[in-house]
Amino acid sequence: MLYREAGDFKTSYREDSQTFPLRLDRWGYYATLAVAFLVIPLVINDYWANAVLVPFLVYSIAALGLNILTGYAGQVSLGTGGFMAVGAYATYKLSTSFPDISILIHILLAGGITAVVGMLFGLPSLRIKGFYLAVATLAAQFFLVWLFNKVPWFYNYSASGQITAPERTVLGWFVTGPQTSAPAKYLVCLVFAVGLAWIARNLTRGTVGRKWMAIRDMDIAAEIIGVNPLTAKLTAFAVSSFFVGVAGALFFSVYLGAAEVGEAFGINKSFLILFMVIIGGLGSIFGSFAGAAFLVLLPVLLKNVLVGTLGWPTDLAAHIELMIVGALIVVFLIVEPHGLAQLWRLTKEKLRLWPFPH
Amino acid sequence: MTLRFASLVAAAILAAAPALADLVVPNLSYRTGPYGANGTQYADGFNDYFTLLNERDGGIGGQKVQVPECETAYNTEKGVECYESTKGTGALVYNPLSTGITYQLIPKVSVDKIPLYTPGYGRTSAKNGKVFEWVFNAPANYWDGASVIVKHLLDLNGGSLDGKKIALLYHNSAYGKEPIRTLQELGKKHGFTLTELPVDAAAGQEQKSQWLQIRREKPDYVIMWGWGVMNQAAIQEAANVRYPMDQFIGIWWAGSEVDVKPAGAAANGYKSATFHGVGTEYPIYADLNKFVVEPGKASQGGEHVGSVLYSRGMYAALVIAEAIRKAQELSGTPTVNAAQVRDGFEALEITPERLTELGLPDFGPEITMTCENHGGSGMARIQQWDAAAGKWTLISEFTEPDQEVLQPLIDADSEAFAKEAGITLRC
Amino acid sequence: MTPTTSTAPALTDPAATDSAVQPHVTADGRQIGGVLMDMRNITLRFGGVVAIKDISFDIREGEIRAIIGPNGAGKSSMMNVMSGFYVPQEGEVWFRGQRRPQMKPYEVARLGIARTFQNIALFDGMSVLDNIMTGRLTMMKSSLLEQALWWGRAEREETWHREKVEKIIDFLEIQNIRKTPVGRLPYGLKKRVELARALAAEPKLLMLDEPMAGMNVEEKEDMSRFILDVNDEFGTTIALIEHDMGVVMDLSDRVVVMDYGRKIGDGTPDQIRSNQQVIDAYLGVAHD
Amino acid sequence: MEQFLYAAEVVVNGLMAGVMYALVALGFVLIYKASGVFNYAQGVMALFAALTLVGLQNGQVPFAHMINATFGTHLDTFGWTLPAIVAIALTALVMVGLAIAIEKLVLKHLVNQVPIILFMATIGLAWFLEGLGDVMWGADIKMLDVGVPKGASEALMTVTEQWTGYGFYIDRLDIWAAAIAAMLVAALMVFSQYTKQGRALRAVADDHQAALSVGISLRFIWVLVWSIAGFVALVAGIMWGSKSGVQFSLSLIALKALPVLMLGGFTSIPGAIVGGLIIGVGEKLFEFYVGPLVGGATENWFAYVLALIFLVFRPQGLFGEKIIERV
Repeated sequence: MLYREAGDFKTSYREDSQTFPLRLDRWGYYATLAVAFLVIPLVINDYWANAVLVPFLVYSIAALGLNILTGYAGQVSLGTGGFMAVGAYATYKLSTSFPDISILIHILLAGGITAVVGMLFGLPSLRIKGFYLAVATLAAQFFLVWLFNKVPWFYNYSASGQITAPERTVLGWFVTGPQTSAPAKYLVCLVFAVGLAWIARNLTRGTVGRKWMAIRDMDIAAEIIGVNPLTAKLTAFAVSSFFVGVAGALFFSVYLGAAEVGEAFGINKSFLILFMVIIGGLGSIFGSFAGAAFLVLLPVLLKNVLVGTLGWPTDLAAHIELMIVGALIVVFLIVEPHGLAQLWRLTKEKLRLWPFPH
Repeated sequence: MTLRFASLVAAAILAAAPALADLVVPNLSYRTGPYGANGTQYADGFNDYFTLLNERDGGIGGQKVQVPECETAYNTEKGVECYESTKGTGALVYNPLSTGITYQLIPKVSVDKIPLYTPGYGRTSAKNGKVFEWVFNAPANYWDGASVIVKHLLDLNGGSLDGKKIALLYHNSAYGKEPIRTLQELGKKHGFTLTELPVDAAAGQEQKSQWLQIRREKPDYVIMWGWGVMNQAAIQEAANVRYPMDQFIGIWWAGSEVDVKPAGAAANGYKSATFHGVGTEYPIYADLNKFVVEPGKASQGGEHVGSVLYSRGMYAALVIAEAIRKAQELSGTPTVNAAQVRDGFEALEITPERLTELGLPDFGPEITMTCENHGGSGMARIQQWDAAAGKWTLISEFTEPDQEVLQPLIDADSEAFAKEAGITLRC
Repeated sequence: MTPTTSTAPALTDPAATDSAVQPHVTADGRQIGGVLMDMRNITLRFGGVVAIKDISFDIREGEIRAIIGPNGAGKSSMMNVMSGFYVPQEGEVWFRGQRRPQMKPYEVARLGIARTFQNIALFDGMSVLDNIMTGRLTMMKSSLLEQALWWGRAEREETWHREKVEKIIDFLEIQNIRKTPVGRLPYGLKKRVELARALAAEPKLLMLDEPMAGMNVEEKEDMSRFILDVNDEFGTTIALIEHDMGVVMDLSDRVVVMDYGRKIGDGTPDQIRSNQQVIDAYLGVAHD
Repeated sequence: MEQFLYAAEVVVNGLMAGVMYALVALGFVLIYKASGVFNYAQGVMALFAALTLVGLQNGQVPFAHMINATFGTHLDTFGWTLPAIVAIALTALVMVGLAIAIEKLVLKHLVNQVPIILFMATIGLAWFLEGLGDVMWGADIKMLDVGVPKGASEALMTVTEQWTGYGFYIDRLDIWAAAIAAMLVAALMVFSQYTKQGRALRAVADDHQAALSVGISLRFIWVLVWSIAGFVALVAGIMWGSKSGVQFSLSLIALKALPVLMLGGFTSIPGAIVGGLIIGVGEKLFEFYVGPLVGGATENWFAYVLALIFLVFRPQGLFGEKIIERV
């Protein structure tokens, strides 16, 4: 019995509602954090940072954001790419207009701006539901991308419309721009990811989380027991967009360093993040991370196996990779529609019984 | 179990690194995605030239060249992944064939000290070597292209475009927006008016509104800055609305066989700029056939040999190879590193004689790069599609762009960048 | 009967003093007070279909009031009007001595009206505990920022309301399923959880829409006991819709009988039993 | 007068574009109506069908590139070409095969899942098919020619020139597309009215449970409806492919169909047609008159915003009935 809850008694409601009620889980969590903060920064190199860990963390934040909206509040959105663009362009404008203020504050402000934009595009959710809403959020996606492409003010009138992140430091360390070291990039994203995950956890275990889930599970009943659907849906859009905006800001300023709106924040981004959320598990914070890890790592892994190990031509490998990812998504949905988070939960339940299955 | 999986993942990811070779020139190609059809031909030409050098000459200066290919699908994130996964292998120079990825890599290469070679694409103002130490874009850039096209139109109109209407049909992206400012400036100088018609990148095949507008306003010329399906659709629509093909001119990325063939005979007479020759009538193809195609070593079976984009990929490889050669010469060692290759680029000179020696007489313009000038002469020429023969014919000599207009623009743009990024000018 | 011209909602209810049933104490010692809710001349139409036609009745503080009638009589529609989900075309709803203006359902909930649903409307994705906690949402005051940081009021509130909810859990004897997702529960327990959620709101008026539909005899007995206990211990006023005449007659103090959208009877269970119109309606239905 | 004629020309061309959108939207509606699946793969199915058609027509060896890469062979084509009609028939068969495979491998295992899961499964399917199409037939741009004429219609231009003094431009391909779309809809009507399978289809669309209880096999219906959608995809693929070649971008036409679906409703065939026409005309007019003022390239988002505004005021869509909510 490696994993158990027997003997792990709770003597107050406060203890009972904490994030990891089981001692073993808690330890695992602290150990993971310790490795993430203390060990990885010492061993990370450019490749791991830029190709694996930083995108993983940034996508995790975006997936967390979308999971709040879709997984907790039940509003399907395909506008994530557009909202990430808002975060990215807001950071760009803020950091080039006010270079003396810390970039971290700009990133948070960019999240705030995205939250406002998200609420605006969330308004139709009061009238439009289900797939109609999903398609309606595409209006946000396409319109925002068009706007950032078209209005030169957003890209400081540069010839091509590309935005490039200026170099900024935090406590003397470069966190954006080409001089940024791998550990610095990683740590900035990690701090945001952990902090936002903690906030997401707090929100979803408390009052507003219950309102969201009530709206998700049965909106009419929720309204009758006293949930104002307007504020519930709009807070979901706002909080979700805040997360997505921060993700977009980090995506642009820390991860890529330069971006072009149609390319970096197109419709494919929206689908990708929705996939992360669904494969990871709707309504699960762990799932957001798991889904992001899966979809960031899998293509890299497949590519390296197919091209690096099997020596296939790159185009064939890319096509096969697409087929495998597509097929795996279908298989996943068939095997466990509730995502990786549920799979993990079931594994733990089995472990709890192990080695006595009955 | 999780641990074992993690180590497996780690092992597989690390397996990406190829064995250390003496000269590594990664090919960040794209053979999939929306522009895969274009990227494939370019990548083939790029690969084949290095294969030829390896097979025929035993490499460059006796050192074999390795060309690890990495698929970017024209996607910036994958481009970054490719860059990061190959840069540790001793990569000497990058040529990603994507303006978006180029913008991504410009800051990175200056820190990692690896040259970036972007012939005919990328950031135009990178021509200014005072600011962009690590980026080279000879022989020509977008603004050169725009200017050469306008010069061609001037030639056709006896030296004056006064009162003419020119429409710019462009890919609504960083790439497509590049020439706007230049064309506006040229418009001021030569008195033509410019109508801008953006075409959305994601829905390039639907251009009805743009062509109805062209049909109604009847511009004297239409210049196209397109890529991928947008080109085919535009040429098709032009044929549909009977826009005279010889008044329709594309930049070099809108001037390959794949762009004109779908429209069939109707595409006859369509023009485009180019900065290199086309077709298999150059002496080099004898060697290429003998050493690469016939032994079955051609990239992807060699089905695109001699096409426009193949030629362009080959030309890019040629310039890189010459830069490496120059670097070997300067440093006195055959095993050059990336910084030495940069020096090689900066001292590079490709004379017409040298081109003839390489089996490509009159294939490209003369290239001379210096510390200040990373963009060469900017000379380009015009080619025209002959639908009956199914090939492009060169209809003008290499023409010098209007540097009087371009240079101030380049200086302004690059200096703005230098200020924003805190770069002190060199040279 | 013409609809009353709209008066200021803050007027006191003139009908409160005029009634056959004065405040009194019942035989089993419960306190029945003044009028809590007064439905006046309610008419509700869907397109051309009249669901409720000119119905009036009142509910007094502390009593158990039943609305019965055959299928399609308009009982559920009436409850939807009471909870503000449907807006009647004509008529007025008075609550606690004030005319209730047209309100959104969630505003009605904040007045202290809670309900259960005929086809259980629990939140299937949430645990039993969370479901019941949703009953207290209207009382939660902490701001979004406090909740995000789990700081200040957010945490105190959570613990305080949790204690309240645990009492209800104990009261309804569902301690052992606290953390179970509602979706996995059997029907009877779901009904009980729904009752718990409504009770958690500490409502002035608790409305139960067919609380015993689909239950076996044993479950029905349990539910009846809970309803009586709620009324007895918390003094909650209860309005319930029921199909099963027998249960209703035992439980309620007064009964409204509806048929085809009209009121055909109103009075104590004994009065209803002897009401010829009611007997006809039910017999008619029985032969249908 | 001239202005009016220009506007008329834009409207007519918008209608024609609308037909092309409707053609894609139709496939979505069919599947959604019969099985409640929002099939994102519809666009990729059109691409796949067109690729297969060209491949068969030109006698390409399927998977040639993969086989060559693995075994070092030099396969390319079989050396024959097929007449268009035969190739179309064979492609239709392939699409039926695809429908059967999808039912067997995917849908069967996802019965009773919530809509979003089914939706995501179709996106997975879209990725798979996109990869499969490329691996099977290669990723280069292919010319599709089954004899559909293209280019401006001379006759129309002359006639309108005589009448109004301004020669209208309409692409002959668009006229054909409109005619074929009309025939397709007519054929679907006849099928659903007068055949046993068609009636079963309508029964399922009306009431799932009731249809099942009278012994209609859901699995059969799914195969049937996916086959029909595959055929619609083939038609859409032919029309769009004739226009600008067969290549990756063809799959993106799905994005053009989504606002049509919003407007017309996911379950209404007339909705798809009328919605397509409204979107086509709306976006062309907007791009033509407002586009130049705001910098152009508005078509992408305008369709969505139009549909969104419409839905906010009429959530039930064009042909839907007012929704009465119940508890």
